[in-house]
Amino acid sequence: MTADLGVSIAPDVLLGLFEQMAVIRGTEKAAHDLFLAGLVKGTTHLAAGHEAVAVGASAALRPDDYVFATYRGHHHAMARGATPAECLGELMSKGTGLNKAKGGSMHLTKASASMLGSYAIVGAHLPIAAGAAWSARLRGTGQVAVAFFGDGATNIGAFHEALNLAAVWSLPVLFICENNLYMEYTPIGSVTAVEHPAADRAPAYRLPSQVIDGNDVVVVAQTVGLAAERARAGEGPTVIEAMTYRHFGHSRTDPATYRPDGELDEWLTRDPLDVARARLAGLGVPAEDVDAAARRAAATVADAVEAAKAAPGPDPAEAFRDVWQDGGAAWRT
Amino acid sequence: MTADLGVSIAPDVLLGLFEQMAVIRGTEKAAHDLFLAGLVKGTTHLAAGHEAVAVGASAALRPDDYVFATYRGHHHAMARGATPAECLGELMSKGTGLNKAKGGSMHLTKASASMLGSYAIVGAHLPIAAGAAWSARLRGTGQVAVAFFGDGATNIGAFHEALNLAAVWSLPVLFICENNLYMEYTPIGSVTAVEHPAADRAPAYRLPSQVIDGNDVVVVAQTVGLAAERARAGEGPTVIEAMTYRHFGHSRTDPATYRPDGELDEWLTRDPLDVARARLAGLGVPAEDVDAAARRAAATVADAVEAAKAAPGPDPAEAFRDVWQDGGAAWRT
Amino acid sequence: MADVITYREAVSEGIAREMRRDRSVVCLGEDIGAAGGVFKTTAGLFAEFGGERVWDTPISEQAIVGMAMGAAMTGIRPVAEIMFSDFLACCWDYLANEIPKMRYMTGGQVTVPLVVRTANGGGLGFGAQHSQSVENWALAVPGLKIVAPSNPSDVIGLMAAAIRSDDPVLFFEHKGLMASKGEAPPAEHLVPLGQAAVAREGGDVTVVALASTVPLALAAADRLAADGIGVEVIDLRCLVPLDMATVLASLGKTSRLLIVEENPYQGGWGGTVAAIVADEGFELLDAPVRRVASECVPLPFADALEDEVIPTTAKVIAALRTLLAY
Amino acid sequence: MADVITYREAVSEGIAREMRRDRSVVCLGEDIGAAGGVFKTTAGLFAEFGGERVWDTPISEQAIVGMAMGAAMTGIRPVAEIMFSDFLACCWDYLANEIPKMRYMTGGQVTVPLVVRTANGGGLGFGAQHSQSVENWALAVPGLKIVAPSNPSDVIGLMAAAIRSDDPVLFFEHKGLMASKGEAPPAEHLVPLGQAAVAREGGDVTVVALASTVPLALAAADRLAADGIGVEVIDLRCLVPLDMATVLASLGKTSRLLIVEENPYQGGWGGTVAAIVADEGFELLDAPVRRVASECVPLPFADALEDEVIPTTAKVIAALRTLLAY
Ligand SMILES: Cc1ncc(C[n+]2csc(CCOP(=O)(O)OP(=O)(O)O)c2C)c(N)n1
Ligand SMILES: Cc1ncc(C[n+]2csc(CCOP(=O)(O)OP(=O)(O)O)c2C)c(N)n1
Ligand SMILES: [Mg+2]
Ligand SMILES: [Mg+2]
Repeated sequence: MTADLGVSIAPDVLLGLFEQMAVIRGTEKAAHDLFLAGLVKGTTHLAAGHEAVAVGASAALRPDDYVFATYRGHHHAMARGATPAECLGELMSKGTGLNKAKGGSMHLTKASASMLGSYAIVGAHLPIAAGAAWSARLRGTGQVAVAFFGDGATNIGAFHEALNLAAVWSLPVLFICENNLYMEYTPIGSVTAVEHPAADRAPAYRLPSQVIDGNDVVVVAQTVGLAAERARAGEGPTVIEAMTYRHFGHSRTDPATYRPDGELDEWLTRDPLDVARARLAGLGVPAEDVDAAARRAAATVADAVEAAKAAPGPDPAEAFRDVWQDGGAAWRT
Repeated sequence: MTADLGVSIAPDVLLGLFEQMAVIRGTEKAAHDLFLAGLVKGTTHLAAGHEAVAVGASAALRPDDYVFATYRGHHHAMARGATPAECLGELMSKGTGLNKAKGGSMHLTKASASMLGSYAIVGAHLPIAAGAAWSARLRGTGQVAVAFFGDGATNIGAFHEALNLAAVWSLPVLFICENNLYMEYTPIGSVTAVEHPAADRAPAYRLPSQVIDGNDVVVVAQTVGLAAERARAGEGPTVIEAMTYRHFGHSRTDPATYRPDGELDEWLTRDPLDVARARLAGLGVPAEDVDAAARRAAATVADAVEAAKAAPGPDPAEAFRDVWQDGGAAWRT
Repeated sequence: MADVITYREAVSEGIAREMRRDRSVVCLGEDIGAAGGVFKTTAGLFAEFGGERVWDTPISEQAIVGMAMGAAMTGIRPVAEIMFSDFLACCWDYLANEIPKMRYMTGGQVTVPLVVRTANGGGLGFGAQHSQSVENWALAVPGLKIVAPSNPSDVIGLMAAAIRSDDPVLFFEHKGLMASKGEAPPAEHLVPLGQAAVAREGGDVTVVALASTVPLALAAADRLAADGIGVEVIDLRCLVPLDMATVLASLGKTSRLLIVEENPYQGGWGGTVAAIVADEGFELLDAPVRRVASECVPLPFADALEDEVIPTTAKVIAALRTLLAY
Repeated sequence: MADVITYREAVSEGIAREMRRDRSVVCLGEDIGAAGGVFKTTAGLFAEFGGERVWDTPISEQAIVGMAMGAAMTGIRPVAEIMFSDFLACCWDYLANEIPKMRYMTGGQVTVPLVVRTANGGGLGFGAQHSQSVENWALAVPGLKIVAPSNPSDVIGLMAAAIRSDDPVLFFEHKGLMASKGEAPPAEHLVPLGQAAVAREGGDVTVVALASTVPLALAAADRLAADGIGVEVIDLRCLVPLDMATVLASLGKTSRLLIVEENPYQGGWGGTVAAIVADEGFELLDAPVRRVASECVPLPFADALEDEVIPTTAKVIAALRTLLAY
């Protein structure tokens, strides 16, 4: 893994990133509790443990850069500006939900912040992200598109097609793998012959790649920043494989018994929040400032939970809106 | 490219391979002429120029090894034992056709010779071939499966999924790319960032690979023989990229004007039949023996053309046979 | 085995019975091994049959179904799982272009005896990409047999028929029915493909249903029975072969037809059934042919919205009352 | 431009007109550039608009349609070519799960204004994997507009409407019609999506047709006109939006309906049309609803066999005579 890349991040900026991560962590815990309380239906895939990837990457991007995430995408939505209340509202099937309660946990989208969706079919968004990058190039906007995806997505056909075409057309797109060692209940190592399922495939497309510590928000921000610069300069895509770990099971029904004893504990010693705390201490930020940020984050989440609980359910007529651009759903005369 | 691998081929065996290639070449030329005469309908993709890949590989396989080819598959069908008359019958929509005139040029299949089909959707047969290899392993038969495919197939998702799974399960399957530099009318180099679209991807699956002279039947036979041995020994798949060239356009409607001047001529100097002739001469086989083989081949083809012309059309009832295993096509009561 | 089992348990039981009978039956899919599958429909198989008969795959739907096809062509009877039926779209080439055409295109040289099983349908709040009823995609493709059982006994009986079939079968397991219970059928229970069941007899109106809509139809029939109305409920069980003889026979008795299907109205299987009835059953009809289907929108996430979109017992009852009042 | 153009030429002319109007219209696909496409339906575009507007792709159907989607979400109006419609199966996830659901799932945040064009249909001896009529796959998926023109003028007018549409459109170009000729429409010719055409008026029987079956229906109508029978031929032009108003209005006049479709009977669009008629048009009908569709088999290669399977003018005439004799 790459260590510090020598791009410095100011202490107050880092403190902000810490707070963002704390908000995400708190929201994920809240979602978990609301699930157990029966207030969140369907399924959710919590990103607790993955916060540094989303927050670090977002910090390195322009506000108009496009982000595409997976069904495990709460962290990306929030890192790009979706509020915890909007996200929890969506999960709780409220009319105030980010997607008007029509998408759910797996499809969080905040188009106004260039967060162009969470995709529930593994790997499908990689070509879509490449398309957004192609569009940016056609329009000459200097935007970059970023696709976040899991280690398991590296074995599906769309991955291959997207990386090849993005490479050949030298598109401004970053492929960022959140390698958390598992697909649903099966370790990635048992279904992939190379050690790094994303990074070790990059040479097949003549793409550069890096394996990084995905729990260190600074390392993520630095790496993504440099790759985005490359992309904007017309030098094409980069594959980044960020090593990380999910604290919960795959989805709400998964107790994650397939993990070897001690593995979670070991990763918890490298919790992205703790890594950031240590970095802040190293930069001389007083512990009380960090605690204050953590308290602000907790308050934000608590407010969001109350707001989402208090919000009304969706208007039933919403079921028949927005199939088409005219706002309706008519398919025949 | 690899040169001679030191596995020797006896002169009489090589003369047999030469004759097989000559039969294929003659049949392809006949198919071309019959097309121009309006006796072959639909479309055909001629393999003239690719003969050494099919014939060399087949020579190195067991009769019960499985072969899977593409829509450009006449050479593979014939190399595995389909007769020119059966093939031309199929192309000419005759009841005697290899597939009873229900498949056509793009689907030649001779299951009794373990030639399990020609597939018209690019890349689709790679997972199918891997499945046959998996089956061989499950049944403990020691069979190997071989998928032949074009350079253009290396950018489709099924390629990626097949190579990964075959590698992880260490299946007895060979992936043999016939790299003829072009897809339909577009050079492979313009849509692939690596030089060798098949071989340069093998490391992404931790698979061994070789780039070989696909116009030299001896090199092909030697390479495939060693890879098949490896596969049978449980050591898994090999990727072989055989460089070759098609003498005709992509399909019957293609005049191939996109080729740079002189390219075809240059490749014609390495015509697989001439390369084999030179090898035979080197082994001391008299030119008249080679000429005799060529004449036998020409006679075989001429007879096949006559037989196919004379054969009856398909029984109209055949349209309603063999959707299901009971021989029928009933889908409702 | 218990006298009563769930639909979910019936799936693994049905597969296990065939795996015991026939060593050539082999399973593959994502997380189906020690984990027992995301829906626990393969629970126990790995423990009983081991890793050479139950294979965990990467997330590679094309490889899963493509490999199943190659294995089926060469002496194995694969049972491939595609986790959610929506993901059939990721390997549609195999189901639309390769598997169903192989036997025909080769003039009968090659058969493809495989089963692709998948969790189908909505009602669980999984959103638009994990809730579809996609039997209709398959119905448009000649060469596939299509099975969609409504109860545990049929799951086992149809699974036996599907795995023994020399033709390719798509087997739709409905997510909304997984927890439902029913009688455990005896050993060797086999339900032939293409025979509809008359799930309830009645003389006033015929309801044709499939999988999840069978319990809806039965509940509606119960309600109308209180008003003295006899509703005959036909459980199609299969879309191909399609048992129109049973439907037309029932219509001969009732002269009124309601079709209840979970998929959207546009392009739904109810159209094929209605078209046959409007042709061959035209003289039997005393009233318009009606369909209760899902609305023609993607499935929304919120359950309140999902209820607006998919068939419910209330919608079936309302449609029946209108039809009977005609 | 010539007064008469072929259907094939109309495709590239239709695209070119929109590319001239709107710089955000960009084409991508296999061999569509300098080569002008396998069917020559993009001939001239590369020469006129250059490589930044007309892009040759690798053989990567998922990347083609997936990238078109991403571009459409961000300010481009892509026109993606999938060479043969059968290959839509290779990127079906995008057409079934992603593109049609995006706007709805995001609560209206994102639109996907793209066109996926493809060569559809049989009759040319291309065999089972290059000859299908696959509009029905799309019909089962709410959220896609479906266009299938029958003549050059409609190709241009509907192409304009499709490219200008803010909703995703699947545009089926029929291989069997490529060489057919028709009047070249004036500049700015636009045919709104969802309006069927009455291709021929008649008072005795209504024939509903689409794309390749329109000329079959017209030929049959000609033949029956000689016997004094008036056949009204409706060219649907689109499957979504589906213009049932025109169909039901015609039926009000004729009371008899024949549907002619090239796809297999099972799961075909004719079932949806027939079901609506058997419901809403029930009282208009004086005779059973009939369909002439392809047989439920894969398409065979030999032309003699293909003729057994797909609709022909003779089959349409025979069906009309039976229906009129009812
Ligand atoms: C095409 C497809 N196949 C299967 C699934 C079911 N599925 C959802 S998440 C998942 C595991 C994905 O693992 P990974 O990519 O590593 O992401 P992670 O969940 O670890 O973040 C699977 C198999 C799916 N959604 N899409
Ligand atoms: C999935 C798919 N996309 C496109 C096509 C159309 N097509 C047929 S052959 C061909 C070119 C294939 O090139 P290559 O793999 O190099 O094989 P070659 O024809 O050179 O032998 C294309 C694009 C197809 N048959 N299948
Ligand atoms: Mg993972
Ligand atoms: Mg090639």
